Amino acid sequence: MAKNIYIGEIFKNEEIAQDCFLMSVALHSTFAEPQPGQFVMLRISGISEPFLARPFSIYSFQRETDFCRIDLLYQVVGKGTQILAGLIKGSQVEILGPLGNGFEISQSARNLVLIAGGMGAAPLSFLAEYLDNKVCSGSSKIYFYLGARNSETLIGMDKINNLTCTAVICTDDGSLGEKGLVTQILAQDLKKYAPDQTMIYACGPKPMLKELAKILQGTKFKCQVSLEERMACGVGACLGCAVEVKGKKGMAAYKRVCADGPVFYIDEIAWKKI
Amino acid sequence: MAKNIYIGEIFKNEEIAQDCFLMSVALHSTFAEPQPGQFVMLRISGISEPFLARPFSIYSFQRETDFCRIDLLYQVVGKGTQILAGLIKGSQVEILGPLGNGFEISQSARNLVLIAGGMGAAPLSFLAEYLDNKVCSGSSKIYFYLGARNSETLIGMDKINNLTCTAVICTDDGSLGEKGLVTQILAQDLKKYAPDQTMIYACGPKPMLKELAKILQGTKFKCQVSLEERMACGVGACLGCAVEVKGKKGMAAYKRVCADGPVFYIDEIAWKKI
Amino acid sequence: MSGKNNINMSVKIEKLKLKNPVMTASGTFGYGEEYADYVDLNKLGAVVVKGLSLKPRAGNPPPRIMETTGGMLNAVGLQNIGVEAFIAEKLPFLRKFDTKIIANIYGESYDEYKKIARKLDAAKGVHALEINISCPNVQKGGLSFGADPKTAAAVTRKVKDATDLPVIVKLTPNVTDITAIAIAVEKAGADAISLINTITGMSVDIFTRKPHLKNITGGLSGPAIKPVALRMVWQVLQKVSIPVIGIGGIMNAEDALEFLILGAKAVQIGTANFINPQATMDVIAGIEKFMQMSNVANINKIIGTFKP
Amino acid sequence: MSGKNNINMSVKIEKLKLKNPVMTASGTFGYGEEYADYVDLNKLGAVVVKGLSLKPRAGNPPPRIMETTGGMLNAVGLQNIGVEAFIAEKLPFLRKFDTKIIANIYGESYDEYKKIARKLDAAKGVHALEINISCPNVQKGGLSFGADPKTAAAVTRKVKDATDLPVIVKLTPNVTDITAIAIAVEKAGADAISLINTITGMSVDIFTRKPHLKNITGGLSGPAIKPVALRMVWQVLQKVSIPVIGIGGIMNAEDALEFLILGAKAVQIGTANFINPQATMDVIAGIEKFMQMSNVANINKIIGTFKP
Ligand SMILES: Cc1cc2nc3c(=O)[nH]c(=O)nc-3n(C[C@H](O)[C@H](O)[C@H](O)COP(=O)(O)OP(=O)(O)OC[C@H]3O[C@@H](n4cnc5c(N)ncnc54)[C@H](O)[C@@H]3O)c2cc1C
Ligand SMILES: Cc1cc2nc3c(=O)[nH]c(=O)nc-3n(C[C@H](O)[C@H](O)[C@H](O)COP(=O)(O)OP(=O)(O)OC[C@H]3O[C@@H](n4cnc5c(N)ncnc54)[C@H](O)[C@@H]3O)c2cc1C
Ligand SMILES: Cc1cc2nc3c(=O)[nH]c(=O)nc-3n(C[C@H](O)[C@H](O)[C@H](O)COP(=O)(O)O)c2cc1C
Ligand SMILES: Cc1cc2nc3c(=O)[nH]c(=O)nc-3n(C[C@H](O)[C@H](O)[C@H](O)COP(=O)(O)O)c2cc1C
Ligand code: FES
Ligand code: FES
Repeated sequence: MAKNIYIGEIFKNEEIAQDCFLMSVALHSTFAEPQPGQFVMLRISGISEPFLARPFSIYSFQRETDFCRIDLLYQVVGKGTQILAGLIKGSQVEILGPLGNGFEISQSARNLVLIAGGMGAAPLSFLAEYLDNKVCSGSSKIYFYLGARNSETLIGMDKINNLTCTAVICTDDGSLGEKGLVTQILAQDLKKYAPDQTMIYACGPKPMLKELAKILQGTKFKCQVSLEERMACGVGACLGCAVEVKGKKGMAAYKRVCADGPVFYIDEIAWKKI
Repeated sequence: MAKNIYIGEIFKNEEIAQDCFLMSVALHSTFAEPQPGQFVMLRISGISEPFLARPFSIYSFQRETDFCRIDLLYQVVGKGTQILAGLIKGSQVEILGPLGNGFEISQSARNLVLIAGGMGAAPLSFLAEYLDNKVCSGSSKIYFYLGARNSETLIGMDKINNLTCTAVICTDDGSLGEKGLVTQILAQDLKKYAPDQTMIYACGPKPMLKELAKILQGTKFKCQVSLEERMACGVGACLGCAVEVKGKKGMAAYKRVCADGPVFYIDEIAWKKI
Repeated sequence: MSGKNNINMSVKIEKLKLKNPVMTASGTFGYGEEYADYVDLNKLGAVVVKGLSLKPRAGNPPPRIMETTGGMLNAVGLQNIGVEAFIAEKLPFLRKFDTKIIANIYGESYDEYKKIARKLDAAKGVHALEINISCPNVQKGGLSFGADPKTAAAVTRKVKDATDLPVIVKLTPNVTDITAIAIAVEKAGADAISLINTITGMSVDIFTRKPHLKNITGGLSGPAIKPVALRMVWQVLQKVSIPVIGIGGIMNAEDALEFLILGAKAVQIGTANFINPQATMDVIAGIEKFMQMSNVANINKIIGTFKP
Repeated sequence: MSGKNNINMSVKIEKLKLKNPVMTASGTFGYGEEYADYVDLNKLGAVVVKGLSLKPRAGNPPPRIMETTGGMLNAVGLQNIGVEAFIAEKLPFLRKFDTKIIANIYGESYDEYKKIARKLDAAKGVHALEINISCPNVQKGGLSFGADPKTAAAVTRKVKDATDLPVIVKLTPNVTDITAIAIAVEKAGADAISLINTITGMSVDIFTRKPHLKNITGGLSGPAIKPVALRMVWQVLQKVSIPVIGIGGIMNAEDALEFLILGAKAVQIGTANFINPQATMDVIAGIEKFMQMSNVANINKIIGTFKP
């Protein structure tokens, strides 16, 4: 009974890359500390369109003296994000969260390998920051593979530049960093990492994660992926956000991305059905 | 094929009396010159709530060098006007108009008697201004009966003060002007006017107009009233805004407030059915 | 529209050839003249006029309309000037335009339907009839003709017998199994089916405790009903082989394309006209743009491309 | 709620006494626990849980939901953990609260309905059953039990025979004549009727040409359907004398009051929970405020005050 919807006030909503916006929202200071990989459900206050709240990963979180600030990175892909992009400073939004299970933080792995494609950079750069601040010691290291279509759509660099990590940038067209899909580049590097001393974290479009699953199949690498699915409630009640997992005896079985995820171990997911 | 929806920009939207707002909208200069009694259909651009446009009488119209300005006076009575009241400077609205048939301007009547209750002051003060500027000569005079619940809700005084007219203010509670309903005060004064030299113009809540119809019944006074009804199209196509008129042989007959009105001669309306 | 950029938007509803698949929906576009200042009627695929009855009808007492979330209720009560006044007073104006004129008709008995059809058949300038079977069947205790496959088929047959014009039967969505009605009217000789008419609804003023509509119930239209319209069009398309015209909640080209992709040969724009008098023009332009974007020159290459 | 300011909000659905008329709608509130962090379950009139089947069901493949204007489509496919797991794993948690627990059930055969009812009857802590008859009747070629007065009555009778708990029959709106179904289930012994379930709809992705839902069609819910729900509740209220529970598009207290004023004894809040997890609490508080404003101390003085 402690949880509630928070009314937030937008104090920044800027296009930081092509069709990609950074939204900063001020919230009451009772908003709970989010874990990397957790998300919020966001709606515009007072209007009925878009009707459902939209899920967004938390990109940054900051406690100020008498409020807290949450940053979201979002791409304009449809009606809801289009309307969001039009919101001006001072507009009010309703925020539910933090929701879902964030990434399991490995305290022991020496290699923390992060792979982000497109908007996957939002939760993963939050994770990288967290790992860098709270976990990494001399013995564990962060490797950040960041992919995008081209240099214009690449996001997350500003955060990465402030971290102690090895960043590998890839673009589909080679306009920045290596040319190629982030999964291809990772596949080439994979032998560098000892599976039992490595934790892989990934987020990105479905085809990328599917490819990653293929690459890791048969290996001993542990990998956590953050998934996306259309959502209504965000809290596990509507069963709308189903993802197929490997069921018993080949039977279909579904988990809820919002409440059982959004982070899953990659081998739990029935990739063939996706 | 000449007509179109105009996109207007709000440059003023202020509460000028209790729950009563003045909205000034800048429109492209091709917007046609409105006649007193005409109205516009107004919607907020880009959002689907409220769904239908709302009709509002034109309160003022001004041609500036490269745009024109339309003023509306509206009372917050429900969802649509509530949302309108929240619009800030710079918001865009869609305006269709000017629509409907305005007041028939009497060139001959010596007594131009205007009766407004509540928001009825919006079209009638536009009419008064028009009559004062374009019609009135030494021989015709304007008498403006303006009623409201109390001094806080009285509107239209600012315009009236600039006109050459005899203004009679009435409030239900006597907090300003005479105490009583505007129709009561008029009834007392009626004998002052010679029916064949008088044109009465009225707009206000239905009970007021109904009462007026009773007062004028059997007299020879000519009276035009501006009616209100819920509207969808505003152009005569949907038949949603029906008002019952006196039909042949007692049969029900309806006219469209938007296209056949909103101004009607008072004896045309089937007041008993309203 | 067609010709420009080699885009061909013309479609055929049996004998009826339309320059594009965008029509107005009955009751939302008056007799055409009400919107003639806003819309170039020549650019429309067809104008479907307000439902006509044998005799003029006064309609229902007000209030007749109410806004709902994403839609509106109406209880106009089929007010109209009657088929004769239509032919004498409205048709001459409509004949001047290079578009198809479709007369929407309804009756309270089989006989009335037949008589109206005969009159319109004899009049010059009407290209097709659309039969509204959502209205109460007075002979059958007020249940709508369209609620039962038998009465729906009977009306269709009567009208077919009375006219050589193409006959489009407009279905009501207020039924358990829309496909049963569709199959019945196809068998009875309908040249095409249009759907959906409004869904019956109501709303209550909690302060006065009265219904918002004097008639208590009314027909729900607008984007709120689009998902239901799409579903019914899809169900019917799987069961009949005559052309289907999609109606319900179409506000823009994207909405219209949903129906066309499912397989509707044409669409009708209703409530959207009230929100934007140029909705039909915007839909036509938007479909054309979509075709250019998708590199498709002929609209018939879009129609029925649904991949279920 | 009750007590404060002398406002009495308690209502009776036959034997079932509720502290207020506000329940959650099945499938939109999980098994209660999902919202227990947001809502004080003790304050609810009743919790209606996600539809339970005899065996666990995996449900439909994704995508399962899609937004529409003023509503949403869902094709969850009745995924649930099965009645036995419910009793073992979910009921103990729910029993801790001072509210009524209503189990929503559905089967694909009469026998399944009967078996589920028996199991729940034997379990402690369930106060009533709500039968979902919108699901396909496998024995009857997949048509829904609720689409035909005969099958609807038969299900009702089977369940009544299997339990002493009050039985609420939840009607599907996808029918020609809702009153025929309502009358049939009343005769068959239903203690109350709840309506409406979702209206079948669909939507199309014009870029991929695929349906937005993998299942193609889904159930439409939310404010878009409220006018239809109100109409059906009103129609049913004129024909039956057992209590009616209003469902469909209730987003706030005003919406709930529309149903209560018509004569519904209680309401269920569905899709609104997704938009605002505290929707039920806001509705309860809003009704109370309305009662204070209207100077009415007992909710039963609001119920049925409609002036048609
Ligand atoms: C846990 C989670 C975290 C997310 N984090 C981010 C983030 O940080 N930044 C960001 O830009 N986006 C994120 N998304 C995706 C984001 O929610 C969708 O892009 C957004 O809901 C689309 O809304 P729309 O109305 O603009 O698009 P719509 O018009 O609804 O749809 C446009 C397209 O986007 C797809 N889509 C819609 N909703 C989702 C969804 N929930 N997941 C995946 N695809 C969807 C549709 O299928 C369609 O192809 C996240 C999604 C989830 C589930
Ligand atoms: C030709 C015309 C000119 C008008 N001019 C003005 C004006 O200058 N200033 C002004 O404040 N109002 C004017 N109105 C009334 C105005 O249109 C309504 O107050 C407004 O539409 C209410 O919208 P809402 O969504 O806030 O109310 P709703 O929530 O829709 O309804 C609230 C209450 O207002 C009533 N109402 C709704 N629409 C109308 C309507 N069109 N006419 C009368 N009552 C209605 C409802 O029945 C209800 O009782 C005019 C109406 C017409 C037809
Ligand atoms: C005000 C109004 C009047 C209507 N009158 C008729 C009519 O006379 N005959 C008819 O067949 N349909 C009539 N309809 C139904 C529409 O033609 C159309 O089928 C329905 O509104 C759904 O489409 P929409 O959502 O685009 O409005 C009317 C609809 C409205 C809103
Ligand atoms: C995601 C979802 C799942 C649902 N599952 C069930 C169910 O299992 N059993 C049932 O009887 N109704 C189910 N319903 C229908 C609702 O209980 C309710 O009847 C309907 O949504 C209309 O109410 P609303 O507009 O308030 O949502 C479901 C609705 C939704 C949106
Ligand atoms: S979004 Fe409702 S269960 Fe996940
Ligand atoms: S508002 Fe449509 S006819 Fe008047």
